[in-house]
This record gives sequence, C-alpha cells and structure tokens, in this order.
Amino acid sequence: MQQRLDRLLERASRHVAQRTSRRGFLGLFGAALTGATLLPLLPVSRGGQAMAAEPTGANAVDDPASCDYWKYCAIDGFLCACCGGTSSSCPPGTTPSPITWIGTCHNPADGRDYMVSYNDCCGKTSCGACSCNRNEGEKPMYRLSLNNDANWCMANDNPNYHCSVSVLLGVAGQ
Amino acid sequence: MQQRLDRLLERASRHVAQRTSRRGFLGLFGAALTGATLLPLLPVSRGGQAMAAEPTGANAVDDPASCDYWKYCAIDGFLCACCGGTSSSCPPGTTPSPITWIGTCHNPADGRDYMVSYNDCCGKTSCGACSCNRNEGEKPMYRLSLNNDANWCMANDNPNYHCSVSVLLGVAGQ
Amino acid sequence: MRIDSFIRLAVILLLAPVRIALAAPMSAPLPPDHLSIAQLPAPSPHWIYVYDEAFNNETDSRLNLYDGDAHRLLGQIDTGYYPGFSLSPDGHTMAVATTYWSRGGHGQHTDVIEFTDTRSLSITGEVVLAPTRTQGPPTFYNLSYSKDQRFIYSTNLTPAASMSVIDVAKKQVVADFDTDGCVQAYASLERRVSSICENGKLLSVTVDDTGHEIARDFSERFFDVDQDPVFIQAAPSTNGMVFVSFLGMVHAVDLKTAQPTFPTPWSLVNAAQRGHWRPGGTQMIALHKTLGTLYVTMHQGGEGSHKVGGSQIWVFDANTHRRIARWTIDLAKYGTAIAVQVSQDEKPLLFVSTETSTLLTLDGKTGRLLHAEAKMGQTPWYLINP
Amino acid sequence: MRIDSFIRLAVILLLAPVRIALAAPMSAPLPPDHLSIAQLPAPSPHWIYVYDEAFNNETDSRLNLYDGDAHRLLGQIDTGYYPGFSLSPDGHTMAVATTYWSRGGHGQHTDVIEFTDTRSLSITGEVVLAPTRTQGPPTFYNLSYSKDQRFIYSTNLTPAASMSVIDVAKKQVVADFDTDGCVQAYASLERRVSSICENGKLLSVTVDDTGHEIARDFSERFFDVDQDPVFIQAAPSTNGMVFVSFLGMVHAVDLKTAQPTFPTPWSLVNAAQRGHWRPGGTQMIALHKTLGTLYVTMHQGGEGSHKVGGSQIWVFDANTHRRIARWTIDLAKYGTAIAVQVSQDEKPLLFVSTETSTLLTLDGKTGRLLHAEAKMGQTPWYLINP
Repeated sequence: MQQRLDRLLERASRHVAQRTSRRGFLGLFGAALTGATLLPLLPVSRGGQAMAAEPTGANAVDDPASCDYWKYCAIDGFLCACCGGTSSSCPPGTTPSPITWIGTCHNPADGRDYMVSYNDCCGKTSCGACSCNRNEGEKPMYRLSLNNDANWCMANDNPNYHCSVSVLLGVAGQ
Repeated sequence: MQQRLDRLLERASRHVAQRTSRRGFLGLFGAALTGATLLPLLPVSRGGQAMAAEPTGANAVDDPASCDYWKYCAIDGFLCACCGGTSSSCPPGTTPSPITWIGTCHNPADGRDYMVSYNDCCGKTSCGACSCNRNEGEKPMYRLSLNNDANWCMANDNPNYHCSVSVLLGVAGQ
Repeated sequence: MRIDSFIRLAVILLLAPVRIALAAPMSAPLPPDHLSIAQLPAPSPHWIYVYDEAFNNETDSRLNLYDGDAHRLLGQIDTGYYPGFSLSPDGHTMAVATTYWSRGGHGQHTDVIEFTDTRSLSITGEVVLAPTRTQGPPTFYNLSYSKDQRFIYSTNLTPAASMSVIDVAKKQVVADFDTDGCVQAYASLERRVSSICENGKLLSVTVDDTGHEIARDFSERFFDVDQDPVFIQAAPSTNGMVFVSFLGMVHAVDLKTAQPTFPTPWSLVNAAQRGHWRPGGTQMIALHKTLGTLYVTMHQGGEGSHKVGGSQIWVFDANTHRRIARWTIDLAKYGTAIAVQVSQDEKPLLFVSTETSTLLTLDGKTGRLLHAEAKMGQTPWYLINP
Repeated sequence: MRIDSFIRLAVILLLAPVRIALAAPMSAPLPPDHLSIAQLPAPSPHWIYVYDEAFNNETDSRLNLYDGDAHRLLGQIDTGYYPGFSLSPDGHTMAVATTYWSRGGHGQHTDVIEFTDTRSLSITGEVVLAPTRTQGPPTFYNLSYSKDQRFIYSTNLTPAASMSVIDVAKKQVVADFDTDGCVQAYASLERRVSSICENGKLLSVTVDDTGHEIARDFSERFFDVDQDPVFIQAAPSTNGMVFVSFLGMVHAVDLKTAQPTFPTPWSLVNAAQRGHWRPGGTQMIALHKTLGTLYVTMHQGGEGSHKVGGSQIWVFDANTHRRIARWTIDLAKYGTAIAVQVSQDEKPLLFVSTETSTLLTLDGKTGRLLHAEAKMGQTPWYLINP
C-alpha cells in the first residue's frame, strides 16, 4: 500500500510540474513558495485567532480530534482523527488523495511556521464527525492549491469525499 | 395519470386478492376487516392520546401540516403536506405507491372512525420535512397491511421513499 | 360493530362533552379522498431554490423549491454529489451537473447533466459527461447556459481547468477547451463565456455555432489575488457581474462590451471598518438588478474569517455606493447568515439562510422579518432565484 | 524571510510570554508527517456497529464501527438504502444487502449483497439480487448467514414474502422459496431458517447442500397477533431467540430442537404495570447470552406507543425472570433510549442509542454511565455486536 501511495504522490507531483507554467496551477511545491509570500500578513492575524480559540480548551491546540489543533489552520471538512484515522492517516478502507491543498500553520510549541498539506481521504461517503472549517491563508478556487472548497478527491479512482488529514511537510520558507 | 393510478390500484387489489388465502397477506380490503376487530381497544387509548396531543396546538388535529392531524393516526415518515403535496396528494415529480398500509382513525369533528390508506410517494430521496411517527393499531411487519415500517414504495418503478399521504377510504366497519 | 359503536359513543359522551358538542353526529360521513399528484402553482418571483449540500450525507444533495409568500416547500430536485446548476434563460429547465456511482458512493462513477422541467419537477433527459466535472463549492457558475440557450458551458477540474460545451438540442457534448487554469463560467453576449483566473484577470472565450472556440482574450487585471482576492460567488447584474472581495471591495464587471470592462471598484467599508468588518459565508452577496440594491452578509473578523457568516446584512445602493441599511441577524435564534438572495420583482423578498439551517424571509426594502422556516435541510449553502 | 521571522519573534515575545516560555525555540523542527492509511486494531468485544439510517437522506445509510473503550469511531461501512446486514459466523465478513440506483436515487435500481472484510472495512465482493429485497425496519434478520456459513438467506418482500439463498463461496443466488407471508430470517441448526408469521407461528425451512428447500414446518402458535403481538426485533440466545411483545411478555424460542419449542412466556411487568409500562423503540431488547441478562427499553404509554423510546432500561435475569435493576435515562440530556445492545464478554458494556443521536456506553452490570458520544449520525436505530 505504501508503494502505491508513493507512486500516487510521485505521479501527482509530476503532473503538477508539467502543468505549472502553462496554467498557473500551484501544486505541492509551488504552493510552498506561494505560502511564503503570504507570511508578512500572518503573525498578527494568527495571534489574534489563537487567542480567540483558547476558551475552547487549554489543550485543544494539541488535540488532533479538536478543530483548534494547530495543524488544522486551513482545513475544511471532517477530521479523519474522529473518523477512524489520525491527524495524518486515513480511516480503514479509504484512500488518500494524491493531490492536496496547502496551508501554513504556526506551531505554538516551538514558535515555528510549518507547511501543511491537507489531503482528503476518499472512497466512502461523508464521515459526518468533527466538521471543521478553518481558513488561514485560504484562497478562492482560482488559486486552487490554496483552496479548501474543491473536492480534493477529484482525481481519485473514487472521488467520494470522506474526511481530511493534515500532513506536516516541513518548516515554511526553508 | 389518473388512469394509470386506477390501473395500479386495481392491479394491487387483484394481486392481494390472489394471494390472501395462501400467504395471509391482508391488503386494502382485508385490512378493513382486520381493523374492525381491533375497535374494542381503541376508544379509550385513542381518547387518551388525543388529550395528550392537545397542548401542541388547538387546531393541530385539523392541520394537515401537523403530525397531530387526525387522519395521521398510523402514519410513519415525512408528511407530503410539508413537501409540496397535500394530505392526500404527492409532491410534483413523485409517484404514489399502488400498495399501502391501513389505519383506522377517529375524526373528532363527526365522532366517526374512518379507514385510512397510507400511501408513500416515491421517486425522489427523503423529503426530510415534518417527520411524523404515529402508530395507532400499527402492527409488526408479519401483519404487513397494518405495518408502517416497510417501504411501501417497494413495488414502484422507483422504490425511493420521499413522503407519505393519508387517503380517506370511508367509515370503518361499513 | 353496533355494540362497539355504542361503547364508543358512551365513552365520548362521558369523557369529551366538548368534542361531542362540536360534532354533528348525524351529518353525512366525509367522502373518500382522491389520491393524486400535486401540480405546481403558477410560477412566482417569490419562489426560491434552496440548495442543501447535505454535508453529512453529501451524495444526497438537493434543491428545495420554496414559496416565500405561502411559506411552504413546493417540491424537490435531487442533485446528487457536489452539483453544478444552471437555469435556462426561459426559466423552464433546471440543468444539474452531478456525479453518481453504480453503488451509492462507490463502484463506477458517472458525471452527467440532468434536465428537470421546472413546471413539473420531473427529469426530462440527461447528457453523460467525461468524469472531469468541477466538484467545487456551490455557485451558479460551475455550469452556465449560453445566453441564447443553445449551449451549456460545463466547467471541469482534474485539477487542470477546462470547459465542455453541450449542445442543448442535441443533448451531447460538442466541444471542449482548456481555460488556462481559470475557473467558473460566466456567460455573456450570445456565445461568450468568461472565467476567473489566478492572475486576477478574466478569460473570455467565444464559441461558434458548433460550440467550438473561435476567440479567447484575457481582460486587464481587475483585482489583486494576494492582497485582496474576490470571492467566486458573484451576483449577476444588468450589464454583467458583481464580485466582492475578502476586504469588502466591490468589483463590477461589464460584460456587454466587446471586451469585459471594469468600472472603478468601491468599498463596502470605511477606513475604520476595513479589515474588521468583512463579507463572509457561502453566498455573501445578492443584487437586485433593476433596483440596484446590493445585500451583503457582514461579520466582524480578521484574516481567514471569510467563510464566517454574517451577523448583519448590509444594504447598499450599488449605483450611488451608499449604505442604505444594516439589518441585524438574531444570532441566538438563527446563527449567522451564510447565504443571501433577493427576488427580482418590484416588491422584493430577501432570503437568508443561516448556519442553523433556517431560511429567513425578509422584506427586501425594510428588512422586516416576515417568516423563519426552520429545518431547511442540513446545510442550505446557496439560494437561486426561479 | 529573515526579517519576517524577527517580526514574528518580536510579536510573540511581546504578546505571548507564556507561549514562548513553553516553547523550545532552538529545538529541532518537527519531522515531516507520513501520510498513511490507519489499520484497525485487534478486534474487541467492546466494539459496536451503530446503524445510522440517515432518515433525512435515506440513500446514504451507514454502519459506524465504534470502540466502546476508547470512545472513538474506528471506521465506516456504507450501506446504501434500507439495508439488511448479517455478520458471518467467523466474524470476518459483514454482509450488507442494499439497493442502489444508476442515478443516485433514480434511474435503474439494483439490489445487491456486498461483502466487507471486517478487518479492513474494504468491500471484497458482491452478489447481485433480483430487485425484490425486503426494505423494512433495520433488524439483524432481514439477512442471515446459515450457521455453517455456507449460505446466506436473504428475505424478499414485493409485498409477497419469499427468501433467496446465496451460496457464499460461489457468490451467486442458488435458490428461492416462498415463505407463506412470513418474514425475517432466523438461522438455526446447520441449514434451517425460520420466519415469523401473521398466524403467530414460526415457519421453518431446511435447505440441502445446493441451497434448495427440503423441508418446511409451521410451529405451534406462540403468540397472539391481535391481542399482544411480538416485535420482530428479537435477540439471539444460546438456544435460539428471545422475542418481547408490545405488552411486555417475553417469548423465548428454542431453535436447537428438531422443531422450534417455546418455553412458558413470562412477563416484564406486574399486573399494575401491564399496559402502562411498555417496551418500545427501534431495538428494544438486548440479551447477554451467557450471563442471561436481558435489557429492555421501557416507557410509560398506551396502545400505539410501541415505537416510543425508553425512559428507563429495565434489567432482568432471563433465567429467574426477576428484575435486577431499573436504570433511568437522562431524558433532558439525551432523549429516550431507542436502541440497546450489550457486549457478550464477561465485563459487558451496555450500548444505548437515543433519539437525540447520542450513543451512551454504560457498565452492563451496574448501569453506570461511562461515556456519552454525541452526534452518532442522524438516526442510530440499530446496534450490532462485532
């Protein structure tokens, strides 16, 4: 299965690379750069939102089953951590999307900003648990790689959306 | 369309008549007799339920968009009167079921008991409005003609359940 | 049965003297009901299609047709999974582009446009598409009839963006063209369709009698994607479209001209409000085309809050750019306003759907709340005029 | 980026001294995550399948697999429309009989049994049925594996009642037989299946190695359909099944004998309670087979209230017929108890789903509330042990 995932991700990256120049689609790595250009706006607003979120639970920012979890700053959908998966694994019987949207989230534990890939998990109908919609740095669908409204299961064999995971890619801007 | 309905009802009645003796399925007219044997139990319990229902609205018993409407004493599902139909008509674009379950309801306005046929309206997904479950005289699925759990769209070209109507057949026991 | 009737009568006499007094025991029995299928009444501008994404059961989305005067549902169009929708210019057909599976939510999937007669709510036909249809947020521009009603432009996203052209009479796909990463389908003139691009421009493609591309042009850049992007949820205007940005700038687009032109943008907010009061939700603006009244769902929030629904509806004269009114949503009762639409007649109704799945009907001129309809599905994210 | 980092650090230092004190700014960055697919942990008797009818979106029903110890969802099996379900005797396969359409909820419909591997929650195969499958209330007996796991009995209702026999290895329908109007499929012995009839009897049919009927017999009449019918939602016991009636009589059925036999019925209620306290809901009884503990959702109500959920759970020793306990449901918090199931281990958990879609986990011996899981779908009407 892991082999298959790797192949899917590789295929997706190649696909993105082929098309980036022509139609301006910013994929996995293109989005990292785009995210970087947004950083000047982020510290103040992010700080404001983090404080607003605190009343919902002191440890919510560290709880993958909470919408306030720090890695979820641009997620939109059902949290796979509430659906039989974890913050970065899909529930049994579902398949991760090879294409993703990207966020840049601040980790309060080490003070760093991280690039996060939000993959959808696909192949079963809506999980329905832990609906979560956060939109830090999220953009409308014409900037697709930063958009969380599109069904990112669109390129899967089965494009049925089940839930979403957050996958840490690395420190932003490095 | 009316011709088609008549044909469907006729076909269903014949179908029932053919099978009644063998497998004990009590259809449209069989159920009328069965309902009659239940009457001795009904006045007290029905009176009790009517009084319990009164707080929900003085005119609810006369309002086809209310679950307390007198004709709905054995209905189970979404009220078509809330879905674009009326108490006895299906919403646009749906098709009534030719087979039904039967109830016997007391009309407080004239003091009479009436036989009521509950038809499902079929062909679109769940209406979702005015969910209503009343079970006066309702029986488990082995007494099918008095059962409101079965999908009565089962014999339609499209067995997708949308909502339910109540159709007055006549005074009970006559 | 006779004895039984006596017992029942006795019980009624003993327990329920009021009921028996109201009743007419010797009256004729009620006649049998006649089982039938309801017909839609004559169309009214005060009808509204409420799109319910049914987010917890997303394969079962639907359009609920609701009568804003009678305050009742008129019927339902099943719309499958992540649909696009477009109403034919003559108003008689609702085209729904959607995805179905051979086994509910698994097995083989098929993308298809289904045509529903808006006078009977029955499906009259379909066109099967390549399985590349855009599955995005609900807007009225994932799919679009050409203005002459001859074609339908159907957007694709794989994630490459393209458009398929469907011949309405032939009920078949007749052409496809790439859209250079631009999304949505805003129809104008007879045979032109525009899309919105990552570079802040519109791409406009014109097709010929066979549906094939004969011209394409990029407009000037009319907004800044990085600093203040516009929502794709635009409102149609007399001359084209109106977009609003995350920070509350109004970008009108004139599509009656040979190339799209852009009147000077104006702001919904003053300097003090900018960045603090923002439009937000799933359908944040509605425009009354002839009266020129613009309604916007507004909330207080910062960066990243652009999907938060409105605590207020701000009302503007789109011609003078002046704010006419601010109407407050009862948040405790209904939650925030996520979608807004206005009827296009002279006595407009403003429809507002909320995060608690309530559909509010307001007087479009005074803001008076006329009706609150609870339980309009799970997630009523978009509102469409009939 | 450097300048930017300094600004951010400054903001953090100024505004959030607590956060920076907790942080280790010179620590190594977090490593990248590894995207994967979760595996199910080792099976536990404390798992439970929660059937969600999704009544407002009935084409999208599902089984949610829930861990009663960890208090979390483990995964989901999509079950389509009005499904039947049966777990293979070895526990490795959940068979789901359901209906799908070529176009969501319209177009051609197909009845099918799908097989899901309970260790991976992936579908491993299917058998297409005639489009006559029972679409009734959710019970564990619309579909039933034969005890030797060679066949599946699949009930039909058109409204004529019959049964289809599916060869599990061949994955095909091998036989059909009429059931004389009797419904449900209670498997017993190696190859016998019983149904419950309008005359108050059981019809038992035995099939041969090819799945064809070789014998049928009606039992004696064991309940009175007119005066006090039994619910079809029965609980499996060591020797057969336990049924409960509308008025609270317990009818055990011994299916280990050559013909079904019926121990003397006993009552859940005393004379004063009879007719006033009743079982009710969508799954009103659960039985711990080895401990012999019977749990019943009970409410106060009259004729016609048999689908009202329980305000209390009554607990009985099914061997001595004595009531052991009454546990009250917090109606203000959870609403009535509509379905109940008990794990079959020595430290049983009692699962209770409520009309507000909450799944309660109780200690099966003491009734102590261990956990309340809100939002278990729309309409969690039935609970199945793994």
